[in-house]
Amino acid sequence: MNKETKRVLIAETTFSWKKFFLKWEWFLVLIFIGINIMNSFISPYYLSVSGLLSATSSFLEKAFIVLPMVFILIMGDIDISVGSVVALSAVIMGESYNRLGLPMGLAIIICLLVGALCGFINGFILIKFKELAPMIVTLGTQILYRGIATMILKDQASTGLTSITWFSNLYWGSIFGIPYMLIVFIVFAVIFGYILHKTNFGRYLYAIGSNETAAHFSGVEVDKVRLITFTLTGLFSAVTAVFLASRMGSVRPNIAVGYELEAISMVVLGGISSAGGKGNFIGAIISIFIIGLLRYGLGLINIPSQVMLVVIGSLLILAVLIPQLNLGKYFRRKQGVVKEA
Amino acid sequence: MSEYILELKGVTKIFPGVKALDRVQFQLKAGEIHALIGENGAGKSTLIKVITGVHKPDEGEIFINGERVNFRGPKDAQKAGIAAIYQHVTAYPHLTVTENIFMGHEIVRNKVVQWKEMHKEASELLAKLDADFSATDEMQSLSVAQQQLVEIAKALSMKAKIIIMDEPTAALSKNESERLYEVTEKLRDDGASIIFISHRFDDIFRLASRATVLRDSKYIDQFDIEGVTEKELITAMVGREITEMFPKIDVEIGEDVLRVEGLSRTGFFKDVSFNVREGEILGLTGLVGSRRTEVVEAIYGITKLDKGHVYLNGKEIHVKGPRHAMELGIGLLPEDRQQQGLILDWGLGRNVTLPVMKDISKKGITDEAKERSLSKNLLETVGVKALSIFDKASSLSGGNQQKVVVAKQLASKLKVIILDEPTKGVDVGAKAAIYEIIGELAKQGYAIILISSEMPEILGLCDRVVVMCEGRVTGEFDRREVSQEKILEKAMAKRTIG
Amino acid sequence: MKKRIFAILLSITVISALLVGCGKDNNKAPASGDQTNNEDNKGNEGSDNELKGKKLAVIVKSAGNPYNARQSSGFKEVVEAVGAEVIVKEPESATAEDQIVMINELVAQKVDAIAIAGNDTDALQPALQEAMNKGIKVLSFDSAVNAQSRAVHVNQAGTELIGQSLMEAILDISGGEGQFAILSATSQATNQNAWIEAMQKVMESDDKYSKLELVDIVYGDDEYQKSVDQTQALLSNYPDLKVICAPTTVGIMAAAKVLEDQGVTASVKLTGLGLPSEMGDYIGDGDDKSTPYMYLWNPIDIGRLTGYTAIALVKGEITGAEGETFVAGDLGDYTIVKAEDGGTEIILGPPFQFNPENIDEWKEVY
Amino acid sequence: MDKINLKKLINAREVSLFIVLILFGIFIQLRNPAFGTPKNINNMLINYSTTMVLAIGMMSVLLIGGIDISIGSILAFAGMVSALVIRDNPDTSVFVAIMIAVIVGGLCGLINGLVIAKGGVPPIIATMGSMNILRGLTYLVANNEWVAAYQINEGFKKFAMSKYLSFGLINNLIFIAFVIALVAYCFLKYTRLGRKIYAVGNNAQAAEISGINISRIKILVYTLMGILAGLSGALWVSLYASAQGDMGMGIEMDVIAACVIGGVSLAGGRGSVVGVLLGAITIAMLGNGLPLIGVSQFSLDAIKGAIIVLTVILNVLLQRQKLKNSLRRREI
Repeated sequence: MNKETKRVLIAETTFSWKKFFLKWEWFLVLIFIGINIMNSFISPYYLSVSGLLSATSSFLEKAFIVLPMVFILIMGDIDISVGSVVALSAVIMGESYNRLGLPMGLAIIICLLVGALCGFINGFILIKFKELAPMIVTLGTQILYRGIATMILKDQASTGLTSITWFSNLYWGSIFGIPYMLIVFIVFAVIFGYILHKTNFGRYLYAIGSNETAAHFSGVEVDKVRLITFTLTGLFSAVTAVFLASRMGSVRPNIAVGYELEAISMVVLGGISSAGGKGNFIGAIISIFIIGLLRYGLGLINIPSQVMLVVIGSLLILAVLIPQLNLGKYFRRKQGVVKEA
Repeated sequence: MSEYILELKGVTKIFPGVKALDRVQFQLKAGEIHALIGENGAGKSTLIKVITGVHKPDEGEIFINGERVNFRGPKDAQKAGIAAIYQHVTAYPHLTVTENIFMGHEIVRNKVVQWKEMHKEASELLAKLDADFSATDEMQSLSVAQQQLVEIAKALSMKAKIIIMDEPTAALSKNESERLYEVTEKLRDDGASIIFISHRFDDIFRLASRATVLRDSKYIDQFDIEGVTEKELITAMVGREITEMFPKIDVEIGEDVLRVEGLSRTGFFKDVSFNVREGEILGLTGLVGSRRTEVVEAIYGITKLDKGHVYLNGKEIHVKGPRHAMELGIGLLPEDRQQQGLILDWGLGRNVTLPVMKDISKKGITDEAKERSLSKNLLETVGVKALSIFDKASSLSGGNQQKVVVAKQLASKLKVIILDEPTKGVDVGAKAAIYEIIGELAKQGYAIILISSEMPEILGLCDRVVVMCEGRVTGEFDRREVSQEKILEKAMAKRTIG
Repeated sequence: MKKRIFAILLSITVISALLVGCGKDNNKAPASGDQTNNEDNKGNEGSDNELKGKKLAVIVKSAGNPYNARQSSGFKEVVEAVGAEVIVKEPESATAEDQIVMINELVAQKVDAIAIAGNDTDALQPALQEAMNKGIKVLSFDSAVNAQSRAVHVNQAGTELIGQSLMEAILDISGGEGQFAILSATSQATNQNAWIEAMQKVMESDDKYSKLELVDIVYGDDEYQKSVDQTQALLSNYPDLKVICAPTTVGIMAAAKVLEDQGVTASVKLTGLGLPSEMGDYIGDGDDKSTPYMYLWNPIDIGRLTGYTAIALVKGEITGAEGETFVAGDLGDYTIVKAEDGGTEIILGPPFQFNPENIDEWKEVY
Repeated sequence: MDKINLKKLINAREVSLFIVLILFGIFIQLRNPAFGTPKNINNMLINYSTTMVLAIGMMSVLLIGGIDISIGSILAFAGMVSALVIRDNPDTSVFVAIMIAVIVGGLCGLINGLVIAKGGVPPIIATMGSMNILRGLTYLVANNEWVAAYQINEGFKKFAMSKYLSFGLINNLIFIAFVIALVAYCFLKYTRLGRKIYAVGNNAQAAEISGINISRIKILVYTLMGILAGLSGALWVSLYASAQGDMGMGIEMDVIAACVIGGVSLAGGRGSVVGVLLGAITIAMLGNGLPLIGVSQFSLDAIKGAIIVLTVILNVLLQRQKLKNSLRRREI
């Protein structure tokens, strides 16, 4: 309005190779390549398409939890109940089929609904009782959900799911050698990545994670976003439950113990700050493969699982520690939403 | 032995992008009460933090009793006998009053904290201050004024040689202030030297013997209070005549846009009614703790109203939340722009478009080209000094940040804009620009509610002024009849009684 | 700057933790190798190298459990003696998920046989069938996987035999009448449930058990603390209890400790299945000892028999069908019999009784 | 003054929790008289003494707004190291054995603290990492073996069953748990360092301004947690007269639950030793009491989870009511 102070702002994104290559994700890509090279040296069996595909399948089912967990952490929250949600929804699916005699298709729908409901309850408690930290609410429901699963099945397992060929094929089946599950995962990963980086919803997630108060004042419906995200997390825990059940052909209450920590590890390694607001979706996807293939490679040379624990634990700490070294000059965790000028 | 118990020479402090102190000097004589004055953002708070060892100066020297000191942290400053009463930051909400008073300097005998003695001394201190609460109360259950008293008691309990009081009377009633004056004088008589920061000339003339004025992060002048006039001080603070800053544009005032009746929220405010019309700037003022912010936050849907009606264009509305408020046409520039107004880590552009994501997207998918052009437009309209719309909000100065927050409001289609302390911590140049924007908005027909504690702003900009005190409306004045004295009288109306 | 140095130091610490982890393993591997070599040399008369180049894998229930470690060492001893390579896999925790991942890894390594102590009867079926489709011989031991997922199961002792022995022990210790209770492992453990079922069948089958009353079955989840809680609850709930039977190594240990600590060993006695090394302290005849005697089999022998069976399968001497016979080294001749779950199994032999006379000798062994 | 204090006492969370516990106890007692016997109470307290010790450490971690989920692994690692030393040197004295565990635990905690305070790694991530590392190391250092009862010397085994620390009054483990509770109470209340922990948790910014070295406090707190976890490891080995690689797995959840039930805020700054003790006793009563009244083993976790969720929600409602009351008071 004042002609003298009127300035012109740059609004065009300029592409800079330097900045492009200085992202945390490239660091992850380097690790990823490094691990593949290492693996193919240490084990002659590593570079086999069928072996790699089946290994990929075996860690991908957990990866379905990683997708919404990225949202949760970007929002600055945490959900440690996902493993129990997997168990509960799987148990209810198995029992719907075995005890209630429902068709498997219906049982799967029930399973997904139960998962979504579990997540919804988490979210609902959080938005109704804002004083509570997500950690404590999901700690409570973690014990509760698995407890309910145990009440339902007691010392039994719900078996016989292998007899349904199409259900078994969800995990084991493939088309042109590519497992169905991998295809499903890629589809969902693309959708989740698109939502996070290209839609309003994704922008809201970053806003809440960066500054919840400011987001609220700016008209972001924080409660709604939180509720949706937690419900999504429950839903995708149930998706994991379906694939897990398909893989094992039977379910029992003690499956998927500790999945929450694995999922969170993958997200954090992917450069997504557990303080919220920062990180990139592709980072989490790369880190799923880093952890999965690292485990597979070390498994092929039969490293004892005790050592594996040490390796994975160290990796987790280093992933967060390294950026603190001010190597930042070289590998910067990209600000999730602030486009580089 | 130096004449000064505390002396600062050529102190400079630079924060990323901002020079907070620019070769500032300061001298405190032993046994004096020295007023440190200047507008918000003049550098007073930074100066205090340098003195108390929280910030390390980038340049310059500090002397205590003529000896050069180098504080490595707040502990060093405390050891040197310096204590500070900050405005808000130092309360421990879940702890009791006694615990708050003695945090960090507990009474310890044989390494054992002496609770009985501490309770006793705390109670005595509170009695001295005429406090109406007990030493065992939990801090978060106290009102702002009561918490301030605790902070004062805390400084008193430290028995420091140099005591810094950062606007200690801002939230106190006349009686409480008078009580504080007496205590402060007693402290001085006991041998302490006091740096007293205040906006109230009452305080300065009643207490101080000398005053140092800061402006725009620079040292301006030092006065002996005896013989100086209020006007001289103001000129030193502002650097020019006040009137020239408020080019009040005459605007045709139209129909009622927003009208509130009998708004109440238990424990915060009661029976608040006012209205604002098209093209009108309504001033909402009062002392700290008068609950102005709480009222507008309730109107905006941040908190829930217990009672009352809100009418927009004559129709009653029930605001469900900020999004709903904005859809209806009510916008709020929050008081704390860094915590509530902006996402500092984000670029300017994204900050501006956050409230209107729905308008720049199709089926929830963001149209980034549209986003960029919209934000560029708005940011240029308010004249933000930055290079590109991708600059981080944290890299801007206070004034420019505020302009970004204003631009955010302009993005939505609003009828009413509420500005809560828009010039807090903003340098003088940017202030003028913001005033200009406010005037322009009124001209465009927005109904504007301006919350401000700065009298000149209220007097210079507003068509009408509503004064609040302790959660109630105590007065309403037209532009023609309003004066600083009238406002102050109403702002302290209940307190003088109570 | 300071912060950065610290961060670097920390990284070094973490990396060294990583290296220590790997280093430990390197130290360990030759150590256990030595052990088996020594044993090799002892019984190495007819060492043939006809399985040279073959790879036989064993997956135990979980890491960090000496019982499991004994089994794998027995397996290793036998299989290495014939020149084949042995891969030992120990899951982090006793879950089917971890075992499935390991099966995948073994399939990728093109092993010739997988011997597995299943953490779940049914859940491993798809993974194991996949392995069998690739031509890998699959057998289970210790804890069976279902009949469709294996060629044969190596059973430590016949389920009925265990049930019989335990019931006899209870009858003997209680003096023929009174209350007894069972403290089991996880409520989902397949062996334990099978044994308990067998015990109940035995009880019904003979009148001499009619004066015994099974008052409760509780589960300690193979966790020490839970087992202790459950034992104490038993003592409080059933003041007339005479015998506790714990067919699980963790449970019996916890129960023994509780009985002796509570000073009730004169009236409540314990028996069941336990490791002699863990139970060495508690076995004795006096009123101050909780356990007059208990049973177990030799886990090293299970491992060895599993090894011989795996070798026979790989060599093609057996297919796992009922009625086939083979020689299991110095363990003697074995015949494959029909198992209760419809599959086939090889039974190691009757459970071994550990009593005050022999316990001191055995507690040093396993 | 006194009148106000009495009112406060009744309002206090600890008192309401105490009342609920008593009612719960009476309920169990009516269903099964065996519950209230001194012997059963004694057993219960002995078995959960480690949970109490850990909960007190966890409280100080939660007070500064942190969290430590590696305690189960520290417990196992320290306990295992100490048990291995005993196995290899049968004449190790009880004191030395405990000190070894305490030192090992303290070192683990110190590393946690350094990674968190100096490395800037969020507590949940850092301790998740060390949880894995230490569990792996526990298996490795023990070479997959357990340390069996006969390999542990009499003195150490008797320690958990004797009463000599309190000269025959109460069991050693209970005694240690209560002494630690008392020491923690005094430390937090009567020392400057203890006060600083509250300061950091309440308002880190203010604490910094008043000259408290925040990262030093963080390191201290995590080290203390490590020390207590190490001590618990030794107590565990003594109590169960054996050491397994998987001991203490998952105990962190019980411990955090005890703290939360006891009124500790995960956001930091609020919590008391008395509350945490009551929280730990709640967990103990659930573990010990529910089997006594015939609640199926399979329902235990569901009940426990429901109780945690309900308690935290109830706590929020109480807080809100309190705030409302004080606002109403302000109105007049």
